[in-house]
Amino acid sequence: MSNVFTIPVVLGIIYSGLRLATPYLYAAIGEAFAQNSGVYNLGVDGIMLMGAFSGFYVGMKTGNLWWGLLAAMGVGLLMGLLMAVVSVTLKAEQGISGIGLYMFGLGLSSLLFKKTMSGVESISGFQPVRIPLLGNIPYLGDVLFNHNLLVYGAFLLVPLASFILYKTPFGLMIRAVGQNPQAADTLGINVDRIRYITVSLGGMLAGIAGASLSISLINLFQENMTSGMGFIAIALVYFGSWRPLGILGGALLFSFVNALQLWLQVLGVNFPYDFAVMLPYAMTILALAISVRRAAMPDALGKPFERGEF
Amino acid sequence: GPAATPAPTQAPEKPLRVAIVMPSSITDMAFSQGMYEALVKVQQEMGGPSKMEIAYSENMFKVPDAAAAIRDYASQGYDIVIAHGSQYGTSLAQIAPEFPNTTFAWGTATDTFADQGIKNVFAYNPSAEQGGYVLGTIAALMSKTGVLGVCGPVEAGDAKTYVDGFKYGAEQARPGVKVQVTYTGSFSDVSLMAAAAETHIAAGADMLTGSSQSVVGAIGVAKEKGAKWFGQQWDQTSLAPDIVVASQVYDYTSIIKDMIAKRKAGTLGGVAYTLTLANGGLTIKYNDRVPVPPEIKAKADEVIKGIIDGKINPLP
Amino acid sequence: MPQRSEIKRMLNQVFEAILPILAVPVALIIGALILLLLRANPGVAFTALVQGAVGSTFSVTQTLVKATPLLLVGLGITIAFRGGVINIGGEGQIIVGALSATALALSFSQWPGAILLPLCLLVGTLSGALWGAVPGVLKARLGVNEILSTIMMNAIALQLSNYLLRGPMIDPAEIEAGTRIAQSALLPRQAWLPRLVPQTLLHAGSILALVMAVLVYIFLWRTTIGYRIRAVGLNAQAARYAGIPVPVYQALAITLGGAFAGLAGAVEVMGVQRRMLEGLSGGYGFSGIVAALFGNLHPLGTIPASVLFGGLLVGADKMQRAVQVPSAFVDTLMGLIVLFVVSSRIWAVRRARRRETYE
Amino acid sequence: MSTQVLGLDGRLPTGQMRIEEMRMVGIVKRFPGVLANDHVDFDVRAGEIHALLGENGAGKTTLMRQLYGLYRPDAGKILINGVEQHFNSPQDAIRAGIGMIHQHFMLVPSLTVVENVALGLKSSRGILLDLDRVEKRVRELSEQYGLKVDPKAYVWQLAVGEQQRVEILKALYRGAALLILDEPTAVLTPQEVEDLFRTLRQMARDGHALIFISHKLHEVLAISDRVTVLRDGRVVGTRPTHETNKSELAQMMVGRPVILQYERPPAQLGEVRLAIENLVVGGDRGHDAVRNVSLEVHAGEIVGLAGVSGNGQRELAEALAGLRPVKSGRILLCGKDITHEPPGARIALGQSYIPEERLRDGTIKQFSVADNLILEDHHKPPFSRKIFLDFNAIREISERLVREYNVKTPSVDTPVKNLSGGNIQKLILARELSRRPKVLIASQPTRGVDIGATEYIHQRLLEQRQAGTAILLISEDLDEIRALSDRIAVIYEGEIVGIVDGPSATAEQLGLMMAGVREGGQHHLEKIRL
Ligand SMILES: Nc1ncnc2c1ncn2[C@@H]1O[C@H](COP(=O)(O)OP(=O)(O)OP(=O)(O)O)[C@@H](O)[C@H]1O
Ligand SMILES: Nc1ncnc2c1ncn2[C@@H]1O[C@H](COP(=O)(O)OP(=O)(O)OP(=O)(O)O)[C@@H](O)[C@H]1O
Ligand SMILES: [Mg+2]
Ligand SMILES: [Mg+2]
Repeated sequence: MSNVFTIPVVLGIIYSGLRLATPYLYAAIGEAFAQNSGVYNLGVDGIMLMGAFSGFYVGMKTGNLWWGLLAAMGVGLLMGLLMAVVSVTLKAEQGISGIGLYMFGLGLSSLLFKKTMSGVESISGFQPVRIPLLGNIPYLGDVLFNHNLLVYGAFLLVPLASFILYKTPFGLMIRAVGQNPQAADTLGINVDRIRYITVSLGGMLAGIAGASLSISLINLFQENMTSGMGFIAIALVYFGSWRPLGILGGALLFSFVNALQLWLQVLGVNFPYDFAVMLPYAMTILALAISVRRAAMPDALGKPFERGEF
Repeated sequence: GPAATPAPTQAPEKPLRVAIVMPSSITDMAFSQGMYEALVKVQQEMGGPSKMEIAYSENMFKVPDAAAAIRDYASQGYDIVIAHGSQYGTSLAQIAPEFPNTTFAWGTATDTFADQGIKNVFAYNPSAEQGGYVLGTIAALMSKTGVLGVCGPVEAGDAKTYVDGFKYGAEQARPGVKVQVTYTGSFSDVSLMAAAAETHIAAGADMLTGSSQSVVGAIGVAKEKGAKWFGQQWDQTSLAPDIVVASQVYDYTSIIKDMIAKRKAGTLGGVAYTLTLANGGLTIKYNDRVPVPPEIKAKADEVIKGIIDGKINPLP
Repeated sequence: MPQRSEIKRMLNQVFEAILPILAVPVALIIGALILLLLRANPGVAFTALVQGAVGSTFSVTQTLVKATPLLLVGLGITIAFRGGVINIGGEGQIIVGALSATALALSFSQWPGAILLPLCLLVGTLSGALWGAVPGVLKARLGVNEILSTIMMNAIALQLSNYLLRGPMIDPAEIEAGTRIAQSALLPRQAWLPRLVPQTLLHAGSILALVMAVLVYIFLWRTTIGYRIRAVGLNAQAARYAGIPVPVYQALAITLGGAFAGLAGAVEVMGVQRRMLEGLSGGYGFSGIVAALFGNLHPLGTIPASVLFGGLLVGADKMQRAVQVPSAFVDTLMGLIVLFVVSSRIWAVRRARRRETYE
Repeated sequence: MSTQVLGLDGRLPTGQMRIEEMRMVGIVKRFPGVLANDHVDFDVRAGEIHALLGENGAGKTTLMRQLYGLYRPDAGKILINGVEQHFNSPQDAIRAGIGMIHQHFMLVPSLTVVENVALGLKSSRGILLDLDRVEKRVRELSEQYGLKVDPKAYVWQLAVGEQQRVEILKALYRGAALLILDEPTAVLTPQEVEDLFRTLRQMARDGHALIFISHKLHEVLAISDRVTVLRDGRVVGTRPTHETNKSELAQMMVGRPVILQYERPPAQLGEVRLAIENLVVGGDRGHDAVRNVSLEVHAGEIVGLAGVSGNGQRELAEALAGLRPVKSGRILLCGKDITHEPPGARIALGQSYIPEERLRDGTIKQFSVADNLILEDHHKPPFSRKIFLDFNAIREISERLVREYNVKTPSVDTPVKNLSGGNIQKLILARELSRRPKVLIASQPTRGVDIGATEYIHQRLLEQRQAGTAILLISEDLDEIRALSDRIAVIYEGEIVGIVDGPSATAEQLGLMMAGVREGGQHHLEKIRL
């Protein structure tokens, strides 16, 4: 199999990899905001499903994808808000409330789908936009600069999130609240409010992640169409040590390996495909195991904040 | 068999009660929807809910839940209880003897448990390789690039037999054709299925097919990239009317009607149905909007005939 | 006097324990509203729910059948969480436990049950433990986050199972019949866990799970190893200072967690399905987490929690049939119940605190 | 309320309005089971340093947290310049000109100094951080008040003294006119204390109002203008500092006379129990924190390790406990080479360790008193048989220890988190000493502990010495070191600069060594000692 890495294959891997990475990026970066402020939300997958449904449904009914996207954002935001109420105000155990939210989102999205639509339908999603000049670069122009807006958006989100987290007072507050909420509190920062904002923002981005499937990449809605992507997105946050750039690395690794394994199958490389399918998962563990890094986990992750608990 | 003709003069007859337990959803555009819609169709033919009542339990992928549902329907007096999932077999073998007056149907399977002395179970099984062979033939002949892509979920069940038939048919129709097969390892991973289709297309495939509810992802990609699609299990034309060439459709109506008739005649089970092209359980549905060149269509008809006659064995 | 205050204290504790359960009706009310929107009759629906869970001998056994894997997985989750590690790998651990028990039973189908049956349970447990040990050791030695690795291990186990069930372990009858369903052959009879009530699925695994719950309680609170696991979970730093090798005990906690999930898998195969097939883990790896947390991460609390949760799941299925609402309604309702119950904890905590203040 | 206007226009050098007078009247604060503040009256004026004294749990921190808006009083009021205040959050208090240096530092270790200061403030550049501008101002302030710190360093890289300066800078930056310092000296070295005092005095001169909490009487006498003593949540009395003395204050705090001098029989030296040979240990910042240290501790002696904080004591202690890898050199415990053994092995050989961070490292706060008492020996008889814990034995022994070591707790089943700091320290002491250790390493055993408990702990350590234990006492409190040690080793920049005889060592001599024989060390120390 010496001819595996030919130019078309590499280009194909890049193209598919970028598309596969798109929903993960939105969801994982959203989750990174929440986690950096100390809240982990295991309900991402449920929010993605709700986002996927509402984006699709509204997009289809209005005939305007932007309304669909807006609806997905709004629904994601509301679900994030729900998570915030439960985990921040009511101080519920975050792991369990996240799982509750996941089940709720999984169920409700299917329920709404069943009640509003007669079956799976497809729409025409966001169309590829070729970026002037860059899009004309031979070979690379096609695979890098001829995607639809939501794909570009996912990658632009990475520097934007980095900027917010590391260059703005708001980002500083987020990180402080996640590392030492008591300290932030004594400086008059409203810990709960920051967490509300990040968890809702995380929900909104998870909503977009879902919409990226239903109105930009696959252009239809089907029950449980994320099939656990939200959980992988959470794993990517850990993989990326809570930094947008790290998450980008993780999402690309995961997606490129996934694209690669499909290519291996297409090219007829002779080994059981099950092991090919395992590759991205195994690689992700392996990559973490061999890269020695300082634990960057926010100290207060998962701990509800209560004033006076010193 | 013909549908039971209702006796017009008699007092209001109690409707026939049919229940079905399915592992996925009634809108999966594949395995479960096929059976559910067949029931609905039979219901309409029989004259609506007043003549035939349908109850269903979907997404019963946990076998104990399904077993409970099957038992529950039987004890509620449903006449026919369909266990639409091969994984339900073991449970069904235990439940069926307890309800000797209920008709059970189990598929996809070939065993009616007759050897265990059970008399009230029908079995049904699609010979998916037959339609696979036909569609493989058409795809191979229509392909400009000579490369076909198959998007499989997990290499098992009718997904496997379909793929094997498709591949074999293609290779027989056009020696030298390249059939690329991928599996995503999941019945539900739409996104990976889409990537699989992308990969096939990037590797030169212009004709795609696949199986399971997750192929909707692949169909979306095919539509975007202008590749042609061949459907399996369910007519997938509605999803992408411009690219679906033909679909192998599982048509359970005839076996449902036959089971109803047999029940009326006092036979509650013991027959193992096979859905084939010959008995109309499998049909090839063309999409008028994507015309197949006449010579290829002719070739397909020839192949269908060969399979029906037993001259062509759709599996190598 | 001391007697009376003692009783009052106990009553208070009981009240606080059941307070979260009072949240269930609130969730049901919202569920009822959704039902109305779906044009289903909530009265009929909820009657069916209760009937489905406890309405007949069969439904009671069904609830218990469901509670069994929830309890076993929940016990494993309890140990892991008590040791400060988050095990999301239940699904994968169940699968490998079930796979290996099946493989063993099929390979040595001529062995007598007295040997084969316990051995299958043991091997299932051990392979689950192994599947848990991988993230455990990765965390202990290399600091790989266990949330990440257990999620990944789930996917790997799933593919492993896919591979084995369509290839090496597939039921020869499936190949013969050409149906090629990905499932193993039926286990030999002597590897079946006996049924407790004829004509039901209730099997001896339920008793095993109860025994295990007591053993886990004893283990966590009465043994030195359990003490160490709890110490590590509550304050790893202090445990380290006290000479407890923290990574070892973290790895042990997640390994034991895997062991119980593996056992759940073996029990599910040997007691319910009697063959390995796809989807056997059925989400118990996740719902077991919920059961464990409902049970306050206490082995004995997990018993009623898993029965409650199992009953809700079984009853909800019945409800689906009774009013013919999509199965998705069940997920929605479960999600609501989890959210409400977990949110209601705060009132119990606040109450306890107020009491302390004014007593 | 008369507010006398001092200074030019009632402004501080930072430009902030002065707080001429702050009064707390009749403050009541309840916690579950505790009346933490019982009608407390307290006031402070501009230009004044008012000290607040009291045993552990007397209610000092609680009172101040109300002033800082962290808790709301159950009753009573807070007046600033005669105007009643209603603080709902620290934000309100900060706006009113109040700053607080908390007993446990409130810094985010993963952020830099400047980021910590800028945290929560409006940026002059809108949505962009204006760290350059903050840094400039931080430099100005640190110049003005003599608070030396590298604005670009990460907080985790800083020594405690520096961290505290960051805390003060944070408060000043926010324009604190009234600064509360809750046990600011507990973790400081004499040098750092002296620097801090210089800063505080200057702030007072400039018109700040200061509240100073400490357990160290000599510090209170040195720095404050007035002293208020709390006991069990009530005010015992307020005195002008120059009218009171150590023993009066001690008596007010504890309710009984306190011995401040210990009887110490001559040491009965036994064999070498702990031998440290040419030890090199790495620090967190990649440098060698302990450099070529050699030291022996005999049975029946207390060796004090004195030094300014951040000179390798912590790393040395952790290496001895087996918590930090050794780069080179050896550690012998009772003759056995344990250099690379894990903590468990050392504990098994008879080493006990009292960690510096008692809440974090010494106890499991959710565990009960009894469970904490068996933390190290739970796997051995009498606490367990085979792998099973023996609850009767555990209860019996715990109850005895609680009695013997005077740990104030409702029962042995009470979670440790409900105990006060001093009692937690006694509990750790009970655990470590009751094991009859061959070697005891005690790291800052009385830090933050009130004088009653300190006295108690000292007595116990001396008893242990009599019983033949080899004790290494690591402390930054020179009083403590001198009162207890038979020999004193002084550590400076990771090296032992000298070992002197304990009883005859003078503060001056030690001070010079601790300063690495720097110019002026003697002078500084004298000033603090009074
Ligand atoms: N958040 C809280 N919840 C419950 N009880 C508390 C809380 N904070 C303080 N207490 C109790 O209030 C009392 C006063 O505590 P406080 O912290 O004010 O004491 P302190 O004088 O600062 O002691 P120390 O000298 O140890 O710092 C103690 O009995 C303590 O147990
Ligand atoms: N949630 C709480 N419940 C009960 N008591 C508490 C709580 N939080 C703090 N306390 C008590 O408040 C008091 C003050 O706490 P703090 O952390 O200031 O300890 P401390 O006694 O001052 O010891 P140190 O100064 O050595 O840290 C302690 O007695 C502690 O036990
Ligand atoms: Mg205090
Ligand atoms: Mg204190």
